[in-house]
Amino acid sequence: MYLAKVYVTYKESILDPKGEAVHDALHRLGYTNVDAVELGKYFEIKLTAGKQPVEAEVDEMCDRLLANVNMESYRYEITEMEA
Amino acid sequence: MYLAKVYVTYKESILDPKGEAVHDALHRLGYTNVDAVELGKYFEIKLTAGKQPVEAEVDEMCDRLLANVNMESYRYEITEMEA
Amino acid sequence: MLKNNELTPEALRDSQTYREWGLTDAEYQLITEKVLGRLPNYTEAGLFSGMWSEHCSYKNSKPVLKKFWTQGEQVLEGPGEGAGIIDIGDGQAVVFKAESHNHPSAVEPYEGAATGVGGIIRDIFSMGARPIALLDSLRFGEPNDAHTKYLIEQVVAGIGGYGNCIGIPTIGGDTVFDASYQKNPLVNAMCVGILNQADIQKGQATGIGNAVIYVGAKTGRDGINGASFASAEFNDAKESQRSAVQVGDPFMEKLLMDACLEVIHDHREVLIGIQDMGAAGLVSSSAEMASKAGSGLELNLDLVPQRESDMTAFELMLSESQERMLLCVKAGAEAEITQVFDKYGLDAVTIGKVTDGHQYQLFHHGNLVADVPVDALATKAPVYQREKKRPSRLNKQSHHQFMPRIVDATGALKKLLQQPTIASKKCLYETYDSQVQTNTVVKPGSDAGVIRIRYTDKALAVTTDVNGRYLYLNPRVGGEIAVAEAARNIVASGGQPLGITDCLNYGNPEKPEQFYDLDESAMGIARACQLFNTPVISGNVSLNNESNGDPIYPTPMIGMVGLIKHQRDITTQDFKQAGDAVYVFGETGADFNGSELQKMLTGTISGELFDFDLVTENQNQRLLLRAIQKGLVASAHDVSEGGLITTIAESCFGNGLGVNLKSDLPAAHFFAETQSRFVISVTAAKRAEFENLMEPYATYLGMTTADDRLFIETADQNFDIKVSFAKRLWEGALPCLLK
Amino acid sequence: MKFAVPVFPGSNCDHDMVNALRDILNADADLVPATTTDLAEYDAVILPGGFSYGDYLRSGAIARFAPVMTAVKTFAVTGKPVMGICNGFQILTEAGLLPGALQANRSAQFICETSELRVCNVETQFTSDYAADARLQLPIAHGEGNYYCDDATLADLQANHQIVFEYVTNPNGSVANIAGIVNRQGNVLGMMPHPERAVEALLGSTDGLGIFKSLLAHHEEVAHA
Ligand SMILES: Nc1ncnc2c1ncn2[C@@H]1O[C@H](COP(=O)(O)OP(=O)(O)O)[C@@H](O)[C@H]1O
Ligand SMILES: [Mg+2]
Repeated sequence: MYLAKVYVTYKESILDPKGEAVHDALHRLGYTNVDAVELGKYFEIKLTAGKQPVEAEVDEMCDRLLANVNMESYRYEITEMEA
Repeated sequence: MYLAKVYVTYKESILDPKGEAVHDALHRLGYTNVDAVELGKYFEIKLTAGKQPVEAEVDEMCDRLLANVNMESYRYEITEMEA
Repeated sequence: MLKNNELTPEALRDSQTYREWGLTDAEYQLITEKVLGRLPNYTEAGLFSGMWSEHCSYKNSKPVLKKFWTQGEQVLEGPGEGAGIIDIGDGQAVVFKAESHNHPSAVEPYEGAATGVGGIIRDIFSMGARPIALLDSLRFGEPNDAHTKYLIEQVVAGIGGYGNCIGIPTIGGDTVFDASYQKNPLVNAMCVGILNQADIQKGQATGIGNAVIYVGAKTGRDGINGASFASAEFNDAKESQRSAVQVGDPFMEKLLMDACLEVIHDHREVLIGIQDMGAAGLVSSSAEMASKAGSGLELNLDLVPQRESDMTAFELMLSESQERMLLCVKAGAEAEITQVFDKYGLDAVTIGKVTDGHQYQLFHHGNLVADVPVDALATKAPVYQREKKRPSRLNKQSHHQFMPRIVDATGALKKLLQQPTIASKKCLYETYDSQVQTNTVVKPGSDAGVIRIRYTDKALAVTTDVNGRYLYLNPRVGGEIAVAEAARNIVASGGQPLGITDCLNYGNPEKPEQFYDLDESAMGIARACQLFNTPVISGNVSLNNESNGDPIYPTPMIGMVGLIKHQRDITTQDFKQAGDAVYVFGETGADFNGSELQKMLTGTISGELFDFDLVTENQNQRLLLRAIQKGLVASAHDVSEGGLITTIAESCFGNGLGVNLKSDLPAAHFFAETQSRFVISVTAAKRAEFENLMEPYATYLGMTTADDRLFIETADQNFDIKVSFAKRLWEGALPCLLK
Repeated sequence: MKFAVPVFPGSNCDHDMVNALRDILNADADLVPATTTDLAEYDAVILPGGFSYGDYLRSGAIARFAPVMTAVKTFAVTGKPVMGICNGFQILTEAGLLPGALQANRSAQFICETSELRVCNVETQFTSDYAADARLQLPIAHGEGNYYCDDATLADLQANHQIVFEYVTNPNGSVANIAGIVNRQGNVLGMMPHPERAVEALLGSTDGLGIFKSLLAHHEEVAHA
């Protein structure tokens, strides 16, 4: 069994309204030392070995479904777990 | 300047409809080797030192705003960045 | 066989752990000695704790609810089922109910509000009705601290998140801010549905051998024993209470709704009963279905779809996982029904059957884990007649009318328009999809929301109202006013009031002064309902809304539905064109106690509540409805919080029209909150006929104009302000406060 | 003319669309399940609004893989009209039938209001019924309607007159005030506002009718050509 941790965030040039909203809320709570907030998605995917090497498979999932590469980028880490 | 990476996920017994939806979609796409998917939030927060040590401050932000500890758990990593 | 670390019956008795679940010693004894004649085991005691909670049994409020008027020839189904039903002619009926989700929303505002909406929707479609509208009635503390702002933002997002996704328009509600709700926000949701009378369903399980089918989401450990949680008082020290958080899944509920309605419409011959799983989940739905039908029931818990492993019988029965329903289906027709759910990708599993006798029996891992009389769970909870004592706050009350000194009328108006309770709520309700289903004629922002009934000439008007300040000053009169105000909104929209639902939000009923508030206001509501012929057909009780001993204002939310006979009668509050005559209908007095102005000027409310005459109210409403139905009225807006001046200003805002008015009242009286009044505009062509009909109750004030100016000459000074500027203040206040 | 309105699990404007087509425009319209694989019998396809698959990942991201979308792609290649409203627009961009993406509104909140639109291109089969530069009052109701594309794509859209509707007052942060675009061939339209909610005066506006009338007229023309 593998555990893939996938992080999806907006690309540099793209405005992140939800991150902005959190940034503003933190300021309202008095954390004025917070400079910037980005809010992305975090997936934890448990999977067994499939047809392809697990890296290739996770990469394909990201490309096809988990991220919209028009506006998001992704990265992932894969670790092997006890079954 | 610091960079805090915060990961917020649902606690064990809490329903995760988003993760379920992604899990089902991955299966429909043929990734039947995917066992479980959890979909959480991922924050990247840039901040300067505040009144308290930065760990304590990020911890407090998580408790107060970024996560609802009644149903979510969080963890974070903090690194120092070039200003 | 006991699993995990469940206590033995004896250990349960000795440790008194049942107290943590909300059962009192006396109730435990009653179960042991009278109901079972033996010690209940862990699971059984859990079943009783859920079913005997206030939320399920109404043990504290039943004597109060009895006072309500529930008759009326239009009533097809009164309180007792999932929701009440009222005849609207042509073989159709309207179904509605309201539900509170106050405690869950205080703990997790987004999901608490969202699951409140989800729950009330299930109540409606379980009756066989298609949900066509949602409303939400909200109470928060003053929006000046970060936590309150967070609550507002999240609650509103949760309501929108659920309603928008499932595709039911949110077309009304009310939002009030007051320090009394600071620690106990109120989140009440109402749902309205429509059905053909032939499709009316009941939540019952009859016919020995018939199948009990579980459908929808899997059961998890979320919200275990939430019913007793919702019935408990908040206390900062008891963090452990705060575990009952559920996450809603509106996508799942949409599928569930569509599938259930398909079963109801197309498989009528084999469907015996259907009920949603709300408070106290599986036990409540199944025990009520059996008890209502006079049947026994047997469930095999191993068959219950489960999200987590190793769940105990206690957990399975008391989980409040959302988006689940229970069906009773003719034996042999199970496959026919499960096929429908299959098509929607939903779990549908036969988990038990109707049995001979009256026992409620649960099997788990091959063992009989509970065996109790079904009525004992569903109907035999003890009922408490609580002690009632007139609160000292009322005894100490001043008999004087508050007399404001207004030196700058326009300045006072500017300030008033920015009070959070008066200010426009647009920034909140514009996050709700109010138009999906394409039936919405009047969106939020006028007196009542209006939806047409497709393929007929009829429409429904819906509203929620209550002013807790009035109830605080006089619970009985305040209760009357709550119903009157709701009716006023319906009538101003062109509708004939049909009936009400309610959420009774109060403090701890075991405190005699708070029980007084509950009981007195119920009497006020009952009297008003009878007079207006608007029976109470459903509702919900939320007690213990207090933190560290401080209760909220008594707040019985009234949700009212009215029938608009012809779509041409649909009326909104906006002035329509320049040159129309403006009238105030109803007498204006110096009624300032409990008013928004008193609060604005003194920071608080006090004094005896002004006189209120239900008969006058009723007469005025009937007369206005006649005028509307005769086609004489261009716009109508009821006068409520903020008085006449607020009503006039709001009527100007919709179409950006001005007014040029003159009155012999002093300027201060324009802020008075005398009841039973409306601001009406009438086209030049209809003036004579209108005045004929309304004389002597309507007073001509002047004309609407095309100028950007609200001008009123009063007995002492003038109101004079640009409409566009006033509107900016009124619309900008909340967004600014919430920043 | 026969319309297909694909229904994804979670679609919620599907009935509204069919009601508008049947009751107001007297057109033939079928709801077709997301499992449909063949749309050949239809003259136009309209992907309705809603929250397909809950929109739990990204709007339209999961719907894009439903079997009916393969049929929609085949259908689009034939040059027949395909239209996506709201969630339908999101699905079309996710499926690559239209460029760009729809992102969370700038306010980070859902917004439901009447928006004023300008018709920027009346030369399409969706807009020929409107006068050049016409102003329309159309309802919007979305949380993720903020149109995004990169500069090169925008330049392309402009050069090819693919921007069909723009907001007069930008409600959501869309690039270049974009409310609706067509593909390069001009037979696939995506728009965030809801024309099916603006076909009856009783409900506030009839400005959406023009889109359906344009399609019906175009169909007549092609049939008689
Ligand atoms: N305040 C009230 N006024 C009128 N009817 C009420 C009130 N509270 C509860 N009821 C009625 O009692 C019945 C049981 O209520 P409840 O347990 O809340 O329903 P459900 O099981 O659907 O959640 C319903 O028919 C409801 O309408
Ligand atoms: Mg009103």
